[in-house]
Amino acid sequence: MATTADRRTAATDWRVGLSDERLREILYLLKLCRYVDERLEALYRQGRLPGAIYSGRGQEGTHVGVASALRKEDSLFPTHRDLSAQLTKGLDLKRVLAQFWGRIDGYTRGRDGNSHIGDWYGARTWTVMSHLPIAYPVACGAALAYKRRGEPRVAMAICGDGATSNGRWHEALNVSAIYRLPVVWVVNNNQYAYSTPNELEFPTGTIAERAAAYDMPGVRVDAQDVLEVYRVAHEAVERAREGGGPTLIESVSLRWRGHAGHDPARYVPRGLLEEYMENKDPVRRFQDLLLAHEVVDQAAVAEIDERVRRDFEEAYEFAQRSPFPVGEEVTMGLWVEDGYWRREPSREGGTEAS
Amino acid sequence: MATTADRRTAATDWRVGLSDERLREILYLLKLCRYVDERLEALYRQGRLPGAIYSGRGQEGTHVGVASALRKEDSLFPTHRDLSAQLTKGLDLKRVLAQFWGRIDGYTRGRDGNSHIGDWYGARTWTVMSHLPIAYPVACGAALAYKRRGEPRVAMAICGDGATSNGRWHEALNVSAIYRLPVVWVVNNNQYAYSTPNELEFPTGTIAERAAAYDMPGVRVDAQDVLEVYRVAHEAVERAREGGGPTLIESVSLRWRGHAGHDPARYVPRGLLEEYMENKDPVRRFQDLLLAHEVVDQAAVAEIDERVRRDFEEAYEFAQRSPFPVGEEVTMGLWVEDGYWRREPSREGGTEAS
Amino acid sequence: MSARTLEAGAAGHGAEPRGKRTEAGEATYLIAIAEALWEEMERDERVFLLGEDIGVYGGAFKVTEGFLERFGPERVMDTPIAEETITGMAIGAAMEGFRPVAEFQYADFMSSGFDMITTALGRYHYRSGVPLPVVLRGPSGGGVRASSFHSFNPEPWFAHSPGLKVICPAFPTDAKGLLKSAIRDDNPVIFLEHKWIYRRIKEVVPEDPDFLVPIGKARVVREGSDVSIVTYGMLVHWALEAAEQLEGRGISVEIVDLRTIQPLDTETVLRSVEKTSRVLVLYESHRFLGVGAEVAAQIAEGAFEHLDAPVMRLAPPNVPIPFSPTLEDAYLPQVPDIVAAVERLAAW
Amino acid sequence: MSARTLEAGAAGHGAEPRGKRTEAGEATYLIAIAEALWEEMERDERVFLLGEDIGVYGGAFKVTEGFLERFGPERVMDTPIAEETITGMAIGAAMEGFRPVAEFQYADFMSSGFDMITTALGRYHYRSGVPLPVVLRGPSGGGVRASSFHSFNPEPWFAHSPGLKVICPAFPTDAKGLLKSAIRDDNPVIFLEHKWIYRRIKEVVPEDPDFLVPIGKARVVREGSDVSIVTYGMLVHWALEAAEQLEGRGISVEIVDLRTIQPLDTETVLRSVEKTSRVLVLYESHRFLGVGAEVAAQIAEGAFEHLDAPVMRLAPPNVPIPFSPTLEDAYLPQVPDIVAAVERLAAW
Ligand SMILES: Cc1ncc(C[n+]2csc(CCOP(=O)(O)OP(=O)(O)O)c2C)c(N)n1
Ligand SMILES: Cc1ncc(C[n+]2csc(CCOP(=O)(O)OP(=O)(O)O)c2C)c(N)n1
Ligand SMILES: [Mg+2]
Ligand SMILES: [Mg+2]
Repeated sequence: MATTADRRTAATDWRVGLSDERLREILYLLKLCRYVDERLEALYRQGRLPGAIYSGRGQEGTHVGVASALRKEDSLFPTHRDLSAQLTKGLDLKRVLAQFWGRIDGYTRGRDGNSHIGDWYGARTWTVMSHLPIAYPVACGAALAYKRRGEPRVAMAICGDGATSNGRWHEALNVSAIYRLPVVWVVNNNQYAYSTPNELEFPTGTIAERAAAYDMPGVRVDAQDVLEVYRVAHEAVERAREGGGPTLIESVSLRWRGHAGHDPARYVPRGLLEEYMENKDPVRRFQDLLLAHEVVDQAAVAEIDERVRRDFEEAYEFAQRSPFPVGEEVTMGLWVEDGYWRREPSREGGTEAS
Repeated sequence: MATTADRRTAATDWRVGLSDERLREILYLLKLCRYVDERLEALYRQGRLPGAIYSGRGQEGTHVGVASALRKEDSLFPTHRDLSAQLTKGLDLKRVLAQFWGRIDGYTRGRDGNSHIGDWYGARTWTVMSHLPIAYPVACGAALAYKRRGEPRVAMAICGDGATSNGRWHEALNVSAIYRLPVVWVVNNNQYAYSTPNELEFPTGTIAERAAAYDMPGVRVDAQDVLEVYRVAHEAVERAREGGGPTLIESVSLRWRGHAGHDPARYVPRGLLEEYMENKDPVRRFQDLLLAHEVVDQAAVAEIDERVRRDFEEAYEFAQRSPFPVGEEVTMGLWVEDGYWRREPSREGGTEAS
Repeated sequence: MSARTLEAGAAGHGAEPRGKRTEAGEATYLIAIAEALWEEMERDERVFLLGEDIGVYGGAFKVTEGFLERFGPERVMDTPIAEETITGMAIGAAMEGFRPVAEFQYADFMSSGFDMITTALGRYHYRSGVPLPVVLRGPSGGGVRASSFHSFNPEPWFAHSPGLKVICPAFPTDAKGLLKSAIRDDNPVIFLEHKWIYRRIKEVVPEDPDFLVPIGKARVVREGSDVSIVTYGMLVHWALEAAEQLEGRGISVEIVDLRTIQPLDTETVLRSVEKTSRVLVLYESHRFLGVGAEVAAQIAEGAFEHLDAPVMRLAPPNVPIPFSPTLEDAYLPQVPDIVAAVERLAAW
Repeated sequence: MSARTLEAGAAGHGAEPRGKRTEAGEATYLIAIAEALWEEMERDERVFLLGEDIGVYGGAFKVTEGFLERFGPERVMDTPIAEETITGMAIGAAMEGFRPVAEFQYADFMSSGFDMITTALGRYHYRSGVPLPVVLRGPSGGGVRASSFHSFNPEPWFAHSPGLKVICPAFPTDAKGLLKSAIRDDNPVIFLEHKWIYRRIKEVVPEDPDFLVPIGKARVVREGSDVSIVTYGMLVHWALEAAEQLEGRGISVEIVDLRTIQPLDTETVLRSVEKTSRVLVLYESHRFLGVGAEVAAQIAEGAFEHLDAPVMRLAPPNVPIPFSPTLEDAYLPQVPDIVAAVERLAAW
């Protein structure tokens, strides 16, 4: 199955309808996500970051591309790998890093770590759970709510290639098609599930072609081209918004790093990895594109780099200053009625009546 | 999607390679299954049969057709609806009825009732569990065993149309295709899952076309024609046996009766039901076919009817005479080491060292 | 009764559940449950139902008969056989402000949605602060010759799993009042209806649409002084029968109906044990790590100084629920077993 | 050591697990588990492994490192992320004479295969007479800052569900001997490996390929006379540390390591309580209906006349396991908590 990229080369509008400002914002996001990913890994290796990291490096084209196609009021149901999509959707990096360091100002108030994060009332993202792909059926429910109320809103869910072999994936796609729900299914096909390659996950050549089994459009897109991912996602999102039902998008990249911080990923063939890192880097590629079309110049790029660095440092400082949650409150916030989540975190790591 | 029946009209061999003897045996099985189904329902209505019944009436073309394509050493993983397939595969009607009446001579020794039955060491069938379609993934394991040992054996699993919306269905098909397992997936599409019609179960026009998502052949067959079902199943079974991997067969009929004994099935349109009962009866149709081709005459048919009645009466008497299991043994047979299942049932309903 | 409810009753032309009470105004447990659903749907349009065969068919046990006609297919949704996704949809809809009530055709099939129930539904709020007002209801329990896959008591699994309230009512009034409380609760609730009780137990059930029974409160359903029986669900009725017989033998039995399993009303249990000093914990889920294990452990720890006899448990063994009457009767604690256990305790 | 094992060792060129012992011949818990798998695969070719990333990668925790090279992809099968089907395949292969050992990447994901485990695997033999020699193994438990979805203790769910043996070893020798017994057992076994112990605890582990530890037997890992601690898994080690401290304060603690949760060795537990008359039930699964609820209930019933103090339980609350060190430490019973509880008991 050919990817959509082949088709768009013929298209006239290289910028797929996006203003200079939005294009620059996408460049910022791509670079921010890349930088956060690199810095977290470095800190992890230095033993300065507790818990786990799940690098999304090399897949920023997918993450920034699909999440950029959503409006603020749309919802996003991602997995462990999709921090970049959550950042794109609007997570506050300060609170993200506070979460990585287990602090009270993290989105889960220290109850969970790393990319098991979410911000329902702000960025409208699901607080990630490990069990794959557990958020897929939940996205059906959110989409059902939009449809029921006639709201022009869309739910988007992301999972990995490996998660498509799980029964929940089938159930969710099936139900979304039966009820014609306003939902967009994204599969971040980074070619591996941990060490398991695509061939051991599904028997077809592509994941996109499986959309036929759900009577919905299936699109395969090459994630080195963030604008192409955006275009495809935007089309799917707007179709869903207008009542056209669900779409399955398979966005293909390669996982540049191991599954998690400890995994050297020796099972990925060296040549494949080099090919992707050298020739299919979605960040570099997009930067070159904007330079070539003079949407940015070298000074603007340097400015973006500077902004990214500053944002990270500020967030890092914020996270380090944020207190740990107090142990005494460990049983609170289980039941809604105890009011834990309606109170604000205090500077001592507890919560106080607001 | 056209069913295969259209194709075979052009075929020359109406008997699809079966001898007169086998054809007569198929007629016997069709009539036996129909009769057992009718009698159990009558007894249930008279309050003389405890527990539940799940009528397979109208679907004998599917059940007898697919199970006839299996060899003795092949295994069958059916559901609640598929007693007729189990009878075809070789269950002893005596022990079947003993199971319906909760007796020690039932296959489950009174531990389960009705069509939640199976006979692994004899007819090589799975003891049915309710949870749908829980036997599908198990069939993968049996098929894996055949493949590993290089045995020319095949596992066949049956489930209903409704069960295809469950995640297990997807997982099992997916895995069978990845490992190219010798398995045949049968969907008894009787157009309803309890009261739920096909349109609320899956979004595609057919179930067979979903085989493409698993890169395996998918066939839709009209179950009013038992020989066509047999032919399709036989082809799939032999392909699997020869290492050609799995096949998905959708065999279409209509459930003539309610989901279970208490259900009047008012949700099935009258006209549809009449159409099936009057014009698409697999049993009558096959009998007419054999009469027309003079494989049987009216006397032979009467003889078969008599044999069916006799078999049922004998089995019924056997079941009524079989003792109830003794309550004292209720905790036995949970762990293999207590030896319960290695002992023979006694005439008092207990078990004794053999 | 509010004008709104009257109107709804009128609209239903007797098809609505209240029209199915007896002449004397009694409702079965099943009808009481239907009334609770109906009233809460009338009261709050965020409440909707989803599940297998609940619409056109009115549910396998006919709890939602007439609902489709009254509330339409958007609020009475027939779903595919996909319990993970039924639960998932309920979660997603709850996140967006709805109050879904999902029916499991049998509580047995809650195991088919287990991950979504225990991992997603139970653990989401604690980590995110997002309330999930979801009710999962289904017929549970044995005693009706329905064998292994239609008789299960899943309450221990869920009562152990964080973040889920678990309710097992024994009487029509409690069923109605607790289900209404469950629907109004902002937390996920597993609501287990005992199918043996459905059509067997009737009583005059309050009609006030704001009648509620609080979650987390046990009830002393029979006062007594010699031995306490702590139980719930179907076995409350069997214990009542045993208590009658024991009365005749001069043993006065107090019966505590837990009603809610999670959170458990430890206080009411301990108060009864402090009074009688002897306790039988009677339960229907398998003995090993069944509900009564927790109850017994709490009593052993909390009422130690008051006990004149060991905390005794009576419950089915940890084997699948068998079909044959002889086996199911041996599996479930019978009234004579209850009588015998209480006598042993009284004689301690 | 048999000739066969020697040969296997030779074939492995030190890559086989035994080659990973320390110079002194000590094996970690993780290596002991790997040895058990390796030896049983050498011994019985019906044994095979399946699971996610166990082949090329050698498993998320590297338990099966080197196995693919030795036993090939047919006996070390990498599977898709489909826990229902991993379990289902194990069942089907067992029905046809194999003895599958399935790895769950984390025991947390056993909930994703829950129906197949509790409904199919647990209840099949009782109804059909077909033995299912299946082992499901996975890393469980907390204490390693892995938060809610990588720290769970699923043993209460499975110990309650009929037909599953449940094993939670605390020491390398027990882990090896019990896993070998599990693989040779004709019943389904849930084998939970505590990830906190994996690389922390070492000992000299028997090399005899027929060394087995019997399933269903607890072990007194420390003799004492004042208070019994009944526990299992990681907390055995924490209890040992607490016992050392208590020794210094003049309190003699006996520690019973349950090792097997289902079937439970009631006898050994009761014998210890009869001796000390005071007992702390210490466990890592959530308190409410966690393993200790059953243990406490059994003690309350079986050792009533011997108790000089209430049966006390110490366990985490029923909330999801939190990530932050301050929270996880508050969640898990710490050594000082154990010390304090024992002191209270001793002073009763
Ligand atoms: C149900 C379930 N089983 C196992 C795991 C353990 N696990 C975490 S990530 C992962 C691989 C996921 O692969 P894929 O879906 O391709 O996503 P990726 O990590 O490549 O983005 C596995 C097996 C899990 N999270 N959930
Ligand atoms: C997981 C699960 N959910 C619900 C049920 C209850 N149930 C039993 S049969 C049935 C309908 C099955 O429909 P279908 O698969 O089409 O099979 P049929 O009965 O029509 O042969 C349902 C919902 C079940 N057995 N398993
Ligand atoms: Mg992947
Ligand atoms: Mg059907």
